[in-house]
Amino acid sequence: MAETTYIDAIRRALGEEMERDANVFLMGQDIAAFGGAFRASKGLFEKYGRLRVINTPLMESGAIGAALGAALVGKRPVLEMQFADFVSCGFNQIVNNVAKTYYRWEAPVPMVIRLPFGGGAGAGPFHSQSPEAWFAHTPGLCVVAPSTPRDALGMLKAAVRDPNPVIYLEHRFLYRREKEDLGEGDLLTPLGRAHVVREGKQVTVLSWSWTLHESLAAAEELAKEGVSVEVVDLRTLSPLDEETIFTSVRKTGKVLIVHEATITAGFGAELAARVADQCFEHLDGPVRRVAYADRPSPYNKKLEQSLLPGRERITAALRKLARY
Amino acid sequence: MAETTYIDAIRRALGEEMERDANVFLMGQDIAAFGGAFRASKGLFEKYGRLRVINTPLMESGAIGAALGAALVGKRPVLEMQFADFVSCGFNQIVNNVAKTYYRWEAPVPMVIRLPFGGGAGAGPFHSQSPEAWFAHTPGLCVVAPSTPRDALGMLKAAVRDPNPVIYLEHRFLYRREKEDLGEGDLLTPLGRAHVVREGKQVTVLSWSWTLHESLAAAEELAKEGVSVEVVDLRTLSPLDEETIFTSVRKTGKVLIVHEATITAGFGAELAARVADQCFEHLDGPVRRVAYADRPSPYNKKLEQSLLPGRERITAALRKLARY
Amino acid sequence: MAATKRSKPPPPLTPAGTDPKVLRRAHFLMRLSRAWDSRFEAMARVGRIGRWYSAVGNECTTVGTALALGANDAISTVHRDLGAVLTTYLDATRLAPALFPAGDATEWDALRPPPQSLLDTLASQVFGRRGGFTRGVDRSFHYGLVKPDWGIRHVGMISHLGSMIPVASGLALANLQDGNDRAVLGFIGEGATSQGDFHEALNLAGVMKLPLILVVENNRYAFSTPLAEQYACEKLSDRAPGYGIAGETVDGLDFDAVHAAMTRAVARARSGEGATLLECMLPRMRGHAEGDGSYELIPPAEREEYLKQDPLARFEAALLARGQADAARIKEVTEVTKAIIEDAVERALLTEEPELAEATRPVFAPGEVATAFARQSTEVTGG
Amino acid sequence: MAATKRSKPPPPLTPAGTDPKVLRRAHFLMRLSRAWDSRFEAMARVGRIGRWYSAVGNECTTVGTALALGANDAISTVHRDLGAVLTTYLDATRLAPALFPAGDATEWDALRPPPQSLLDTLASQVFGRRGGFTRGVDRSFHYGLVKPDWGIRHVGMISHLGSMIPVASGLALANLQDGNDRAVLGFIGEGATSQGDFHEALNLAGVMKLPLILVVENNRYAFSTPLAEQYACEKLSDRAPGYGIAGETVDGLDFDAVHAAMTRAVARARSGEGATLLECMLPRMRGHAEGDGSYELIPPAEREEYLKQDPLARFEAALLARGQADAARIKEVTEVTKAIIEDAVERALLTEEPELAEATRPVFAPGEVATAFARQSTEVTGG
Ligand SMILES: Cc1ncc(C[n+]2csc(CCOP(=O)(O)OP(=O)(O)O)c2C)c(N)n1
Ligand SMILES: Cc1ncc(C[n+]2csc(CCOP(=O)(O)OP(=O)(O)O)c2C)c(N)n1
Ligand SMILES: [Mg+2]
Ligand SMILES: [Mg+2]
Repeated sequence: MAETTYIDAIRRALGEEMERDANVFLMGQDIAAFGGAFRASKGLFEKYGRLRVINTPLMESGAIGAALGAALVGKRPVLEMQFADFVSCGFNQIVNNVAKTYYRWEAPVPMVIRLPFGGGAGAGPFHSQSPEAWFAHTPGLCVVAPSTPRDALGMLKAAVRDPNPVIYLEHRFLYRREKEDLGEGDLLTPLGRAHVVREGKQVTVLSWSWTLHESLAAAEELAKEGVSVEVVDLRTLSPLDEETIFTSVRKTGKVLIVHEATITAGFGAELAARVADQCFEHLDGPVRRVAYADRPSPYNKKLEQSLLPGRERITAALRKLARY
Repeated sequence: MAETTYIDAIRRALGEEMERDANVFLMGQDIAAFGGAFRASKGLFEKYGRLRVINTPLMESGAIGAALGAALVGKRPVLEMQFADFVSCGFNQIVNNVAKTYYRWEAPVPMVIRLPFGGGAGAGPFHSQSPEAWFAHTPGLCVVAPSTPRDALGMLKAAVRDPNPVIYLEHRFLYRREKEDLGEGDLLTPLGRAHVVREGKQVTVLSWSWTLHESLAAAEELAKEGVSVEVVDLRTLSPLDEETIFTSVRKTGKVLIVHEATITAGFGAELAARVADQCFEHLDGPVRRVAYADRPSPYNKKLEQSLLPGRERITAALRKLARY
Repeated sequence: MAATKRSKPPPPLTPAGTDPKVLRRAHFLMRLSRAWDSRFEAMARVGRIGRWYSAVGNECTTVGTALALGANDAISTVHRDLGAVLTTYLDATRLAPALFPAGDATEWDALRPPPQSLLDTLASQVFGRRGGFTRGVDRSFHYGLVKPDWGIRHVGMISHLGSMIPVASGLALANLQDGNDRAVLGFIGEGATSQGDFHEALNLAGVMKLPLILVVENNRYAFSTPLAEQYACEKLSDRAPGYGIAGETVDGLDFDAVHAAMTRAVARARSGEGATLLECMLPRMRGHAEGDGSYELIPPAEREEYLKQDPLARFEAALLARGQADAARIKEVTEVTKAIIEDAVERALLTEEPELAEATRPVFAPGEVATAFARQSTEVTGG
Repeated sequence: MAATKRSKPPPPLTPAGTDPKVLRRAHFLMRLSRAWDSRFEAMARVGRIGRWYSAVGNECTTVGTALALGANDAISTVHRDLGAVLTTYLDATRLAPALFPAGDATEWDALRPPPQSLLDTLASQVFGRRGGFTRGVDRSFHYGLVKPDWGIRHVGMISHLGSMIPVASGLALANLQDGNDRAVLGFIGEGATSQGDFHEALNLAGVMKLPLILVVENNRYAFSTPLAEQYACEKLSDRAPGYGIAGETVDGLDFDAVHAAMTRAVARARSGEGATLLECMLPRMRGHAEGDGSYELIPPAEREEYLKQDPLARFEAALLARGQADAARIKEVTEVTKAIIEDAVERALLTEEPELAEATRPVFAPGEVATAFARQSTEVTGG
C-alpha cells in the first residue's frame, strides 16, 4: 500500500468527514481553489463548492466568531489558521466565546481549529510558535497534538465528531516528513488518551508532536548506552490522560518532559506539577524539562537550530537523569 | 498619617510618574473625565489634559498597538484595560508585537498595561479572570501582581520607569479593602524580587495578589495549631525570583502554591516545575497547588465563592501537607 | 463631555403606516420591557441587585426591529435588548389574552411555549437563580436559547462587546449554507462599533452577501464616552458603503421608521441581496449602569432633552393622536404589563439559589472529551 | 479565480507636473528597488534563498509616496515596501553621484548616514546575516530603524498583517503630543484591510485627527485571494467617510497622481486636518512569494495584462515622451542601480553567519527587569 504523509492524512480526514456529514464545512484563508498554504484542503473546493470550503477574507477573529455562530445552529466548522501564530488575532473569540459557551448555557460547540505550528524551517519569530499552553490553560477547550499520520487522521476525525471545540495542533515540520501505511477504513483515535510509544524501565519521557520523534531518537541512543527509556506520546494535552502518565512515571521513577514551546509556563510545567504532586513518592530524581529557551524563534536557521529542543539536548538530559 | 488604599496607591503612582516625566501618558476607556471604571485616574485628566490622559474609543488591540507606536518614539504609555478580561481582544498586539520588539530589533518598549483582574465580586465569567499565565508564557514581558498598597505604588512606579513592557495585574477585590500608611517620598519596589512576608519553618506558601492575603490568614490559622508556615509574596511572576523561592523551599521542605487562576497550566504549574526540579533533594512532601477549578467563573456569588481558593481551602491543604 | 455634533431628532412622530396588530403587540412589548426596567431599576437603587443596565429608551428600536422577524429567524442580543428578547420569546396573546383580539395570534405564536414559564425563567436568570436559563452560572443576558421547535434562535452575549457580531454573521452563514431565506438580526451599541470584530464581520457579510441585519443602538454614549470621542463619521451607517452593504440611519423614536427600515432590511436578507447596517438614534435616558455616576457626567440640559424624547411616550402619544388607542387602553396595557412583571419578579425572588454543584458542572458537552475531562484528578477538574 | 469587477487602469501616464529633482530621484530609487527584486527573484528561483516577496509593480507607489515625506516623518512598512525603505534611508546623491546634479541633495540628505553602509546592512538583513539590522534574529523587513539624528523613523513589520496600522497611529499620536507637524506614512496590502486592527486604528485616527496617511497597496490579490473575495465595496477609499477621514483612490501606475495625492495628504496631516486613506491600484505582476504557485491561479490573460502595466516601464516611457530623460540616461540609471545592488548583494553574501550567542540575546532592554531575567537558572533563560 502507498504511504500517507502527515499532511495527506489531514486531507483525508477532512475529506472523509465532509463526505460523512453534510454539516461539516471548512473555513480559512486561501483554502478554496488554492487548497490552503500547505494544501491541506486541496481538491475539496472543487468537490464541495464555495459554501463548504469557504475562503475567508484576511481575518482570524471574525472567522472564529462566524464558525462559532454556525456551530451553534448545527454546523460543524473546521477552521484553518494559515499559521498557528496568527491565532493570537482571534484569541478572544476562542478563550471567551468558544471555550465558555457550553459551561454558560450548555450549547454544544462542535468545531475544530487547525493550527499549523512549530519551527525548524527557519521561518522566524512569527511562523514558528507553539501556542498550546495558552489554550490548555483555558477551561472548555480540548487541545490535541498528534505526532503521526495515523493519529493526525484519527484525531482529526474524532475532533470533527466531538461536540466540543478542539484545538488541533499540526506540526509543519512533520507534514511531509512523517509517512505511514494507513490502509482503508474509518480510522479514529480516541481523544484524551495518551500512548506509550516505547516501553522502558528507567526514565519516562513525556512529549508530543515533533519533539516526540526527537525523544524517540534520544531513547534509541540511550538504549545503545544500556539505559531503558519509556516514551509517552501525550497526543491530547487537555484533558490529560493522567492514568497513562502516572503509571509510567511510577514505574520508572524518573521523568523528562520535552516540548518545543518556550519553557516558562509551557505545558510541560503542568505535567511537572501533576507528577510532582501525584507521583511524589515514586520519584527517584528531579522532574526535568527540555524545551525552548524563553526567546522568540530567531530567523537564521543556525540560530533557530541552536534553540530547538532536539535529540542532542534530549539525549544529554536523559543521560544526566539516568545517572542521577 | 492617612491610610492609602490599594487603588489610591495606583492613582498616586500614576500622578507622581506623570509629574516626574512628561513622556508618561495614560490611555484607556473612560479614563478621562470619568476617571476610569475604578477611578484610578480620577483628577489626572483635569491636570494633564486630553493628550496625556487619552480616552480611547471602545477598543483594546488598537489601543495597545498605538501605545507601542508611541513607546517606540520615546513616550511611556500606561494603558488601562477596563477589566483584565478584555485584554484578550488585544492579545496579539501584546504577545507578538509588544513582547517581541526588543529581541527582534533592540528597540526598548517602555510601556505598562494595567489589568484590573480577579474575582470575588460575583461579576461572572467575563469580569473575574486571572490571565497572568498567558503572559508569563510569553518571552519579553515582565508580569507583576502586587498584593499591598505599598507594592501597588512602588511596583507601578518601577514599571513606568523600566524600559520594558510590564503587565501590571491589580486585583479589584483589594482596591478598597487593603489600606496602609505609606508616608511621603518616591517609593519604589524593585521588579523581579519576591518578598518573604511571613517567616516559618515547616511549609512554604508561594502566592501573590488576593490569594496572598488568604494564604496569610491560613498561615495564622496553622500557627494556632502549632504549624509554622512561611509565606512568600512573589510580586513579580516573570522574571521569577528563584533565589528567594528556592531558599524558602529548601528550608521548609514543603511547598503549597496558591493562586486564583484556573489550575491547569496556571502559573503555579511553573512554580511547581521549577521547585520539583531545583529543590528535589530538599522536598519532604509532594508539591501541592490550591487554585481555581478548571471552570469559568460562575455569576452567582455562592457558586463563585465555592470555587475561589480562599483561606479554608488553603488551610485544609496546609494541614494535610504539614501532616505529610 | 457632551455628545455634540449630532442634530436633534425631529418633532413627535406617529406610528401611522404600520399594521394595527403589529402596533398592539409592539405597544404591549414595549410596555412590558419598560415595566421590567422600572422594577429592576428600583431594586438597583436600594441595592437589592448589584448592577442594572437599563434599556429605557431602547424599546422602540428593540421591539420595532425584532417584530419584523419570523419564526426561526435568529437574533443576537447585547445588554439593552430586553425588548427584542421579549418580542422573540413571548406569545403576547397568551400572556395577556384580554389585551388582544383573537386574530392577533400568529403562526409563530402557535409554536411558542407558554409565555409565563419563559418569563419566569428569564426573571430567575437575571437574578442568577436556579430556575434561570443558566441556573446561576452566568448573568442576565449572557445565555442563548436555540429552540428550532419553538421557532426561537437566540444567541445571547458575552461581555466582550463586538464579539457577537461575527457570531451573528455565522448564524447568517448557516442560513446561506442551508439555502433557506431566514434572516439574522444582531444588536450592538455605538461604542462597540469601534471594535475590530465589527469590521471583520461586516466585511464578511458584504463579501458573502450574508442575510444579516446589524442594528446599532446609538444612544450617544458608551459608558462615559460621548460619540464625538467614539467615531468621527457623520452617521455610523456611512460605514455601510465601505462593506458594500446597505446602510440606513433612522430615528429610534419613530416606531414606524424603525419597523419599516427593518422590514426593508429583512426583505433584502431574504432575497439574497445581503446585509444591512441599520443605525437607530436613541436618547440616552439612563446612565451606563444604574448608580455608577456616568449619567451625572452628561450636561444637565442634554439629559433633560433626552428624557423628554422618551420613545415609548411618543409612541403612545401617536397612538392617541391617530386614534389607534384611547387613554383607557394605554392605561390598561401599562397596568397589565406592570402586573405581569411584578408577578414574575416576585416569583423569581422566591425561587432557590442554584445548587452548589452547578459551579463545577461540565465544561464539555457529553462525549469522549467530556469523559476524559472527568477522568482527571478532582483537584484539577474541581469535580 | 479572477479579480473581477475593478475597471482597467487608464492609458499610459506621464510624470508631468512633478519637480525634475523629484523625478530624477524617483527614477533612481524605483530602478534600485527593481534591481534588488530582480536579483532576489533570481536567487529564489534557484533556491539560494528560501522565500522572496517581490515588490515588482509597487515601486511607483512606495517611492512616489515616501518621496513626499521629510526628515523625521515616520514610515511603517510591510512586505512589499522596499522602495519606501530605500527612499527613506538613502542619500541617493551620494550613492550615485554621477547621476545627480549638485543641487539635487536635500537638507535631509545632509543628515543621512553614508548610503552604501545602510544598503549593505539591509542586504545582510535580508540574508539573516551578522551584519544585518537584527543580526540574524529576524527576517527581511521585520525590523525598524528609529534614528532621529539621521531623520529616519522607520518601524518595520511583524508578520501579522494589519498589526502595524495601530502602531503607525501611535507614531502619529506621539507627534500630536509633541505638538510638531510631522506626518506618518503606513503601508498595507488590500488583503490586510480586512483585519480588525485596520478599523480600530483608522477609527482612532479619525477621532483624534491623527497625522497619519495609510497607503493601501491594492494589487488585487492577497496570497491567492482575489479582491472580490476580500471586500465588497467599490473602492477601499470608500471606507474613509466611515472614519471621518479623507480618502482617495489613485492609479498606482501614475507617478504624478500618486505623488500629488500623497503631497495633499501630507499637507492635511501637517496642518492638523487629520488622516488620509490613500488607495493605490497596482498590477499584480508577481505571485505572493516567488515559486509558491499562487501566480498560476490567476487567469493567464489577466496576468498578461498586469505584466503589460509595469509602472516602472510606464514611468520611463513618460520621461522619454516628455523629454525629461533620454534613452541614454535611462540605460545609465538602469545599469548603475543594477551594479549597486549586485555589489551590495555580493558583499552581503560574503559576510558571516550570526554568532550563535545572538539566539539567546536579551529579551529585555537593560534595567531591573533584564537583570532579574538574567538571574534565573539558565535552563529557563537559555542564557
Ligand atoms: C471588549 C470590551 N471592552 C470594554 C468593555 C467595557 N464596557 C462595557 S459596556 C461599555 C460601553 C458600551 O457602550 P455602547 O456599545 O455604546 O453600548 P451602551 O451601553 O451605550 O448601550 C464598555 C466600554 C467591554 N464590555 N468589552
Ligand atoms: C494576521 C495574518 N493572517 C494571515 C497571514 C498570512 N498571509 C501572509 S501574506 C497574506 C496575503 C497578504 O495580502 P495583501 O495584504 O493584499 O498583501 P500583498 O501580499 O498582496 O501585497 C496572508 C494571508 C498573515 N501574515 N497575518
Ligand atoms: Mg452607547
Ligand atoms: Mg494584495
